[in-house]
Formats: sequence, structure tokens, C-alpha cells
Amino acid sequence: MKSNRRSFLKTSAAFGAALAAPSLIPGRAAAAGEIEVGVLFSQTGGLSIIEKSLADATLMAIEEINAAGGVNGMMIKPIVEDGASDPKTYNEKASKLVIRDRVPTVFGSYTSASRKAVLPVFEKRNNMYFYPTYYEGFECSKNVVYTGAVPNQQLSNFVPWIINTLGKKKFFIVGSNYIYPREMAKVSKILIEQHGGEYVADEYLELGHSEWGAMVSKIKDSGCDVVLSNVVGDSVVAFYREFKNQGLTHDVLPICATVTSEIEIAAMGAEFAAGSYTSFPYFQAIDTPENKSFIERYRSFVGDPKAVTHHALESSYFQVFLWKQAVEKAGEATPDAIREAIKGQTFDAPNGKVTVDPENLHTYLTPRIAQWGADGQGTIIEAYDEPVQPMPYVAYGEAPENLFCTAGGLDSSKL
Amino acid sequence: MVAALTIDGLEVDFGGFKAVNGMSTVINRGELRVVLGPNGAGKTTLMDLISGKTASTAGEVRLFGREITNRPEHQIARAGVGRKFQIPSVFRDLTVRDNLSVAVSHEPRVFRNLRLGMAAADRARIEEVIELTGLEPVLDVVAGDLSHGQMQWLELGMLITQQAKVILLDEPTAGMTQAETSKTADIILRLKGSHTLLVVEHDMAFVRKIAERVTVMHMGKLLAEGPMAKIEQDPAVRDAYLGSGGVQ
Amino acid sequence: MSQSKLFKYGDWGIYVLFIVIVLGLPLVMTDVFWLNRIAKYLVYGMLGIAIALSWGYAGILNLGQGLFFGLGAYMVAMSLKLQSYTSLQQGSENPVPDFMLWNAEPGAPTELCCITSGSWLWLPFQAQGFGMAMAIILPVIVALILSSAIFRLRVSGVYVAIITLALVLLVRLLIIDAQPVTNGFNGLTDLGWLTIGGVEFDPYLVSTYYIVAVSICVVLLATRWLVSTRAGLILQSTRDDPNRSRYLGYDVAAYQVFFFTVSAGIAGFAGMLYVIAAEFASPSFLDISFSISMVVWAAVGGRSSLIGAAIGAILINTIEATASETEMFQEAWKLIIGVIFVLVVLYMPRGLAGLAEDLAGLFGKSRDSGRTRRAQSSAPAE
Amino acid sequence: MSEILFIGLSLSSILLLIALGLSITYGAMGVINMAHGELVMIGAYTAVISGIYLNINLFLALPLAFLVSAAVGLALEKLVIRRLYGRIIDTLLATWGVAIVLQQLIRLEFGLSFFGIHIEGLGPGLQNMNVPSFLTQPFEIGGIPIQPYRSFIILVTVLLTLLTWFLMYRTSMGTQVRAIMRNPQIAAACGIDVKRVSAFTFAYGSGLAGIAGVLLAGFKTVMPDMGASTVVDGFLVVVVGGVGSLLGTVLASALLGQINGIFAILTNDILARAVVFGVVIAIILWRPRGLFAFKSR
Repeated sequence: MKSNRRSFLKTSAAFGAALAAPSLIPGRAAAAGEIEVGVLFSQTGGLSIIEKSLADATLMAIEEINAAGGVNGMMIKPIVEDGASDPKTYNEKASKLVIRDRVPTVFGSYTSASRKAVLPVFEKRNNMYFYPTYYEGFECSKNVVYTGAVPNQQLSNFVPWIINTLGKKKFFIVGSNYIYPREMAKVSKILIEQHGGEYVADEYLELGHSEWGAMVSKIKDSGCDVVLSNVVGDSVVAFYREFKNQGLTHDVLPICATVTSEIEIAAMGAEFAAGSYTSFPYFQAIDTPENKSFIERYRSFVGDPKAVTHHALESSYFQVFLWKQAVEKAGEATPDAIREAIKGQTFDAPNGKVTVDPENLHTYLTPRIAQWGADGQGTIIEAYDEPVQPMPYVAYGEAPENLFCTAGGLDSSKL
Repeated sequence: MVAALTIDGLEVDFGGFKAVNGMSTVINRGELRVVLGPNGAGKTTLMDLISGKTASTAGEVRLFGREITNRPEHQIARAGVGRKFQIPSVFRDLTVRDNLSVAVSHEPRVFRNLRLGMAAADRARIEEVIELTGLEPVLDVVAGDLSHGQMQWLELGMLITQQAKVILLDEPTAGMTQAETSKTADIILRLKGSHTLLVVEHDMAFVRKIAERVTVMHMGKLLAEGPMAKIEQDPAVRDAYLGSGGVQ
Repeated sequence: MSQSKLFKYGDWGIYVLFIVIVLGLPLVMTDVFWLNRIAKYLVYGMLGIAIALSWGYAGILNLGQGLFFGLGAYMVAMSLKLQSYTSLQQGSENPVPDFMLWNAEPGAPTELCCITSGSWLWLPFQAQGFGMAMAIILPVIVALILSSAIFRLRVSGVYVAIITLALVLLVRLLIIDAQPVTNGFNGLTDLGWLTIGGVEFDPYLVSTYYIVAVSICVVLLATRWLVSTRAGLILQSTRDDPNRSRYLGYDVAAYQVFFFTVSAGIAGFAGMLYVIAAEFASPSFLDISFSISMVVWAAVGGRSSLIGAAIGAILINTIEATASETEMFQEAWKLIIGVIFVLVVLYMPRGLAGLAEDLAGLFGKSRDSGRTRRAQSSAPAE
Repeated sequence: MSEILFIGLSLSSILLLIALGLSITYGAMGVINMAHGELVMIGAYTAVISGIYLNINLFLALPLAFLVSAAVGLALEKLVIRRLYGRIIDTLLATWGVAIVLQQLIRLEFGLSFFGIHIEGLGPGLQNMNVPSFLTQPFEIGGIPIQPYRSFIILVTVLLTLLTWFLMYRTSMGTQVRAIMRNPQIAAACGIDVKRVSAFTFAYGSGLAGIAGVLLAGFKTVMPDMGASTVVDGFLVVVVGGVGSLLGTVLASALLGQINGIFAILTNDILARAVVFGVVIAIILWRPRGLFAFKSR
């Protein structure tokens, strides 16, 4: 790696010096008194539905920081790029931000597929990526700060609560067909067994698919008493609607979801979700002055008095502040300095206290369970007392006393 | 006499309707045979069966003694049967020269054609054909832009370039002006002897000009065969034609 | 005879210009990001060439070209994945892709042979050369089987497009579902760099750019040669009137299969180069929208011109990139692209190549400016 | 068993709903309208917006969506398609561009979002249409559970199919359309106003897409790219059924829907989709003109 980066620099230097040719499209350098950062979400395409709100939250945080005097007296200048809901575009825009614009950090992306597509750019160019979305874990990168939940932060209280408090023991696990739902299912199964429940099925549907007739019919016939849903995206809406259309109700057979957020609830019509449950570290319904003020500011920022806030949106917001604190602590905005300084940073986010784990660069978050009401808002009925340690390898036996991912990197012998 | 094309009890069944029903005839090498018959007699279907466009349900077609019945079209063509359609069938987006070039098909396989240009002998043959058909002035014109007559001559020229042993011509003068028809007759007459020709035609003036032996088909069967003069006197032929206006 | 020359319409100048610009670009463009970006667009240019070859010259519209691109990409990505630093036991005799662990069957050994069902398929990919060879061989085999079925059964026109469309959907579904082997929706990422003779090809090196640049030049000239041969001419004849070609003795299906397969091989090759330049492979390569985009690029550049299609692909992608990175157009760029597509189809059916021909004809430089006038109407119609 | 058949039937009805409009625009007019999905999407948005601003329910939204999508289709025909008849692949490419434009117009609220003006119900977000509660409450008749919304979709689909059949085969307009379908030149020579009839036919097919949009909005998310994924399925149905054959389209959707339903229950949804694609490929290879094509071609 090192020798290559050197040879790569040498090559470009040689070309530059020997030919002294002017660059056709010169790279930009930040003006004095400014720090440029990348903001990379889908502004177009199917994912823009959610990703635009993440970009807005990021930009709002930047605006607030700048209004309060910036970072070390310097203004943050966002360079916004469009991932266009396509991994190919994500990859290209990430390399533009890192290699051409030479920003020290990029905030971005929602799906694992887009994160995976940009990751090589950040790791091979040693840059920093701040990723705000809950994801499947199983990553230990020195170049990514993860501020969304990992499976143990969504499931470790959820599954026991379903079994012990709701009294439901027979799980039907259903998800979209990709890694996140499958990893969630894996963690769930461990927890279900630990707490004396059982699962009757583990089924998947194509991402974006909206024909739920057969699946809901299977659920009906399976004899389960609770549905654990890891369904993602617009499929969620079709799922809940079909669920009700086939005569299933959440008071008898509740859907307990890990991905169904305020956005999907609003999109499906609240009556279809009323009575169901979701586990997330953040809900719009969190009843604190900080959160109320956050929602207020967000709504006025985007000019929409009905705009909803949700977990990934909130993470998009607070991760900028964590970054700011790191830059201030480091005194300089270089990727290496940011990585060192971000470790252990704490911030009072709308959902409460969040802390970046110094070992794996994931974030301590507080798991909460909400039940959706007929008004489309969740009522928080269960919450941890304090933030939970993120463990991206929990499905493989990671535990607080036996960490796989440490500051030194992944100990793959433990896998 | 060498039999070039032997048709023996040929039959095709279109769901109960037998368009060609036990047709037999023999055409000798170098002969120019005209096939007559009222509409629906099965003339074009006969050509379809010979050239492989339609699969027969019974009977045989032999080319110089070699069985070619129901082979794929390109194999029948490779065996030596060339065909001209009623509606001129040329490569409308290619130039006249390229059309003729494609017609040089003695080496039809893909990999053998992965080369630029062609052998001198082939080029010479194309020049001959150009001279025969008088297409010299339009060589670089896209075939689709040709006049109707030129298109027909081009198609004829392609058959000659192809070196087909037996050439099937389906109404070669359809839609032609008097002058064009006469030029077509010239071309066909020049081919007589060196090629074996089977011509379906309605234009009796034209037929009289080119025909020696004539085959008359009716209801998918052979009705009569012989020299033109004799056929015109045949009462059975007259009867068959009565329904469709007779032999003009 | 006109068809005996590689360049018969005096358009060799454009080829020379193209090659000079492509090969000389690094001398003036020192921005490594743009160089890498152009390399990716050159790969798209190869896809344009592949489309023009099958669509323009054979009249076969393949709406599933992404299948061959994707297969090529996955083949080489599998090899590079095994060289990645995120592979387990990297550097040992037996590296295993990290994602296989998620899909590992309980108690399965951490060995490539048997960690997941089907993981043994990866074994030969430990040799990088195998992956690179398969990137062309697999698309060629698939194309050969598919096109033999299609053309022997004389499926034509828009039905070929529908079959290829359905097939790319089917394969995409299977790739996403076969997570233990393919990593599903996330695709193969965190790849190692291409290594030849101990030299690693960082995608942002000028030498990597040259791998792609030389490749497209070679492909361009090779396809140009191919369509200029007698086989190319005969292929065009099958596009115009397949029955006439048959009655001349040509096995039309054989020609169609040959060129369809060559086109697929080029797409597979392009997929391989894309992975080298972009460092990942994803099922999104098999998205319908990507396959249709390729056709649109070729249409904009000129569907019956190899170099036109290549330039169309490069141009459209550059416009897209530039527009989407200009603040003013950040949200509107797709709107603009959509409008461009419509206008080109309506008013420039022969694309840029047609425009260039007309201009050349205007200045009397080309003898045959009307040559492709008809070719546009010969797109497979039903 | 009856339950499995019902699942297949409801899948079939959705396929037919999409394919019905296509069987008109593609089957009868030879236009591969890639923007058909966007006409579906426009129908769905019509339902959402009329719900918000006019407080109209689903039933009134149906005719309204028909009119809106038909109007958009008419405009599309006059501006773009009209110049492309007979160039089938070009219709595909041009309407692909149109599809991108339509999606983006909804996302950008017709461009008003540039000026900071927002229209409720439009924009990049997810929208939903209210469904009257009696259509979401299942009930039983003689012990057989009835899913009212699915049944409603099936009913509307059947009615639309009958209406389309009637228009195509029992009215003079339909005769003219079928004449144009087989040979536009001769139809014109017979005094048929080909331009006008084509425009109306296209508008009708587009209107059907609008109705499909409203019904789809009842069980899936309304968003700008909701139609894009449906259009390919629709084309597969029309081609398998035989281009230009209404009966073929109906039977093909029944066949593919049932295959999908049965395999989804027996195995899983993903395999079921794969089987459907496999069957489609096999049928087209076996009978390229589809199951019920014109003989005359």
C-alpha cells in the first residue's frame, strides 16, 4: 500500500514536472478560512426520497455550526454531490470528493450497497467517511465513523422485551433480500434462543418488491404470534397495507420492526401501523426540549411544517457536531487527525448522549422501543437507561470483554 | 440429358388444404422451364417448397440427383438453387456493388469471410454481371433507391453472381414497363443454356418470347407439360383457365 | 472494390483524431481524478461500440448488454477480492472473502472450499489470470448459448430485445439471491488492485488509464476491421433481408450468433476494465436502466457508427457528470438528460455520426453522405 | 388451494391492469412506451393530490386519474410519438427520455421547488392515498374470507377488460383502430383519420395506466419512480400473450400471475419471480409471436 501511494505520487509529480503542462481541470483548493467537506447523498433516483432528508440534516448542522462561529474560526463549506441512487455514481462522486476536491471528510450515504461502493476510495486514499445509517455491522474500518445503530443496539433489548413483556414466543422473521436483514435475522435468532422463544420461519423478498400477498398468507398460516420485520424501503408500505388487508391485526399478531421509521409510517397511512412496534435509538416522539427544538429547526430549515425526523436523519445531524469537536480538539482538519480526535467524543444529540467508541469508531446509542399510534407518532414505551456499546460483530460472539474490532484493527482470528 | 431438378410427388398440407398435391416434373440441365397456372394453382408454393421456405409433407426434391427436400434454406442455396422473389428482394440499405459482393457466396462460412476484399476471379465475375445487367451507372447507389426494374435486374444479377445451378424466378416482369420487360427477357435468354431456369410468369407475351417447354399446374397438380405451342392448344389447359379468364 | 478497404468513406481522420486524443490525454490532463473518470467513460465507450456492432450492423437490439458487462465485472472482481486486504487470511494460501463469513453455515471451516454452499466456485479465482480470462470467456459462452437459441429459432426484432431484457432481470435476481457466493445486493467491494508481474495498478495511476485507453483503441480498430470484412458486409445483408441472405447460401443464424457473441465479449471485457478502474462490482450493473442507457448512448452517438457510439457514450457521461456537479443543475440534470434523449431521437435519428456525415456532405468531403440515411429505418421493426 | 389461486388471481389482475394499457399502445399501435409506468405514477399522484385538495375518495379519483393520464398521453402522442410511428425502437428510446423527465418533474414539483415553492403531495417523498375503511376490512361470506381491496381490484380489472374489448371489437372506433393496427396506409386510404384515431387510442391506453395507478396506490407507496419497475412486467405480459391480442394479454397475465403465486407459496417469492422470467424467455423462444398472435403476420 505505502509503496504504491508513493509511486502514484511520483508518477503524477513526474508528469507534472517534466511536461509542466497545465491541468485541464485543476483541482480546487479551499479558500483560506474555510474547511471543505463532502456531502454525498442521492439527490435523484429512488433513494432520494430518504437521502435528501439526510443531506438536509447534514447541511442544517453545518449551517448551525457556521452561524455559531464555525470550527476553530473557520467556516465549513459543504460540497454537495449526488449519488443518484446508483453505486456506480456513488463511487465516482466519492473519488471526486476525495481525490479532486481533497476534502478531509465526507458525510454520506444511506444503503450498505452505496457505502460498500465508496469504501475503497476512503480506505485506499486514507480519508474519513461519516456514515449515519443503521447497518448490519461486520465492518471494522479505520476510515469510517459509524453513527447509526448496529444490530445489538436495535435488538438486544427488543427481542427480550417481545418475549418477556409482550409475551410473544413464536417469531416469523421477514426481511428484504440483502445483507442487513439477513444479519439482523441472525442476531435475532441468537437472542430468541437465549430468551426461550422460537422462530417458525425466516423469509425474504426482493428489495423494492411490493407484492406481499403470498408472504402475508404464509405468515397467517405459520402459527407465529409475532412478526419480526427487517423489511426495508418502500416495500414496508406494501407489507403493512397487505397485512391489514388480509385481516391481520397488530393487537393479536404485532409486527415488530427494525427499519420502519416515521417516513414509512407517514407513507403508508398511520392506520395501517397503529399498534405495531419499532426499535430505534431515535424517534420523533422523544419528549425532550432538545428534540422538540431540533424538530422545530429542521422543519423551518427545509420549509416544510410537516417534515418528519427519524433515526438516520438525526444521526446525519449530530455526526457533524461530533466531527466539529474532533477538528477542534485536533486543531487541524486532516483525516488522520480527525480519526484520532474523534475517539471518545461525546455530544448531546436530540436523542440524548452519544459517544464515539474509541476502539471501533461506532457510536454508543440508547435503544428505544416505540408503539405506533393512529396519529402516526410513536409512543416510547421502553428505553435503555444509558447508551449501549456498539458491537459490530455481535453475531459472531463479540462481547464487551471480547472485542473483535479494536483501534488496532480487526482481529480476524476471533471470527 | 442430365436432370437438374427432379420434383417427385411433392405435397404440402396447410391444415387440410393441399396447396401442392403430388406434383412431379423433371427439369434438365440448361433448360428454361416456364410454369403456368391460374391463381392458386400452387406455383409460388412450389418454389417455396423447392427453396426450403416451406416444408413439404410428402415427396422429394432432388438437385442433380442429390436429395435436398426440406433442408434449411441456406443449405439448399449452397447446393445450387437460387431464387428470385416476386417482390424484389435485395439488400435495400447496401449499395448495388455491395449487393453483388454479398452474392459471391461460394464460401459461405463466417470465419472464412473474416478478410478484407475478395479474390480476383470473384471480382471479374461481378464485372461480368454488371455488364450483363447494365447496372454500371448505379453501382454506388443504395439498392433501396433503385427503380423497380433496376431492382429486379440487381436481384437477377445476384443470382448469377451466386452461380446458382438452378434459378427459380417468380414473376420476374411483374410491375415492369414494356421496355423493362423486354430487357429482362434479354437477360433471361442470355442465361439459357448456361443456367437451368424455372420461371413462374403470367405475362403471356413474355412467356412466348422466352419459353420452350412449359409446365401447367392446376389445383397443386401437374396438368400438362410440353412445348408452348402444344400447350396452348390443350383443351384441359383451356378448361382450367376458363375460371380465371383463360390464357390471354 | 469498396469493401476491400478498412476505411472507405474517408472517415479515418476521425479515428486517428480519437486515438490521438485518447492516448495523449494524460499529457495535458494531470488531474488524476479526471483521468480515472475518463477511463471509466472510455469503458462506457466500449459498451457503445458493442451496442453499435450488434444493433447498427446486425440489427439486433440487445437490451440486456448489462448481463455480459456484469458477468465480466464479477469474474475479475472475484479474483481481485481474494487479493483484498479485507479477505480473511489474506496473504495465506487460502484467502476467504470476508462476506462469506456472514453466510457461513454453522460450524463450516473457514476454507474457501466449503465455508458456504457454492464457495468452492471461487477456488480457481485464486489465480488472477483465471478471473481475467473468465471475464471474457464466460460472457462469450453465455452469449453463444443464448444467441444460438434465439437465432436458430429465428426470433428477431423486438423479441430479441425482450428476451435479453428478461434474462438480465433473471440473472440479476439470481446474483442478488446467491449471497453466499456473490455477496448479493452489496456486490463485491474492497477489491485488491490488478497486479501484473508484481506491479500493482492503482486505478488513479496513469498506467491504469493506459490499460483502458489502449484497450478501447484496440477494440475500436478491431471492430472496425470486423465490419469491413466480407463477414461484416454479409452481416449487414442479414440485417436488411435475412431471407435473401439465406437464399444466397448464408447461414444467417451463424453470422448473427458470431457478432452477438463478439459484442458480448466486448461487453465482458469492458466489465473487467470497469472493475479495474472503479474497484467494485455490483448487481446494479445488471439494472435494466443501465442496459437501456447504453443503447441511448449509442443512439446519441450514432447507432450505425462504431466510433460515433463510443463518442456518444463518453460525451453523455461527461455531460451528466459535469451537469450534476454544477450547483445550478444539481437537481435538474436528469431533466436535461431526459430532454436531450427525446430531442436526439426526434431530430437526430442518426445521432452525432449522422450529423457529422451531413456536415461533411455539406462541405463536399464525403461521397456517400447519404449512406446511412436508410440504415436508421432498418432498426428492427415489428 | 382456493387461497393460493386467489393470490395468483390478484397478482394476475395487477399484471393485467398494467398490461391492458400497453396492449393498446404497444399491441395496437406498435409503440414501446417506456413512460407507461410514469403514466401509472401520474394516475397515483392524481389520486393523492385530489385526496388532499378536493377531498375526493378513491372512486371519484378513478375517472379523474383516467382523464389526467389520458391528457398527458395525448400530449405525449402529439409531441413525440406521432413522429415515430413505425420506428418501434425509437419509440422505446424517446419514451425512456420522457420517463426520466416525468419522474423528475414530479420530484421537482414541476420545477417550482427551484423557487422554494412546495406543493403538498408532490416532491421526492413518499405519498399515500387514503383507502375507504370498508375496503380494508376483510369479511367472510359463508366461511370464505373475502379481501375487499384485492377483490375490488379484480372487479375493476375485469370491467376495464370488458370495456376495452367492447370498444375494440364492438364499436366503429374499434374497427378503425384494428384497421390501422394491421395496415395504416390502407386504413388511411379507406378514409380513416389515422392521426386522430391514433391519438385517441394512445390517450385511451394512457388513461388505463392512470386507473392502474390509482388502484396500485391503494397498496403500495406512491413515489416518483413507482411506475418504472412495473412497466417491464407489463411488456413481458403483452409479448407473451401475443402482440395485438387482447385475449392473449388476459391469458398471459393469468398464466404468469398464477405461476408467480403458486411458486411464491410453495417456495419463496424470489424463486417465483425467477421462474416467471424463465417461463417468459421459454415462451418467447418457443413462440416468438406470443401465445395468441395474429395469424396474418
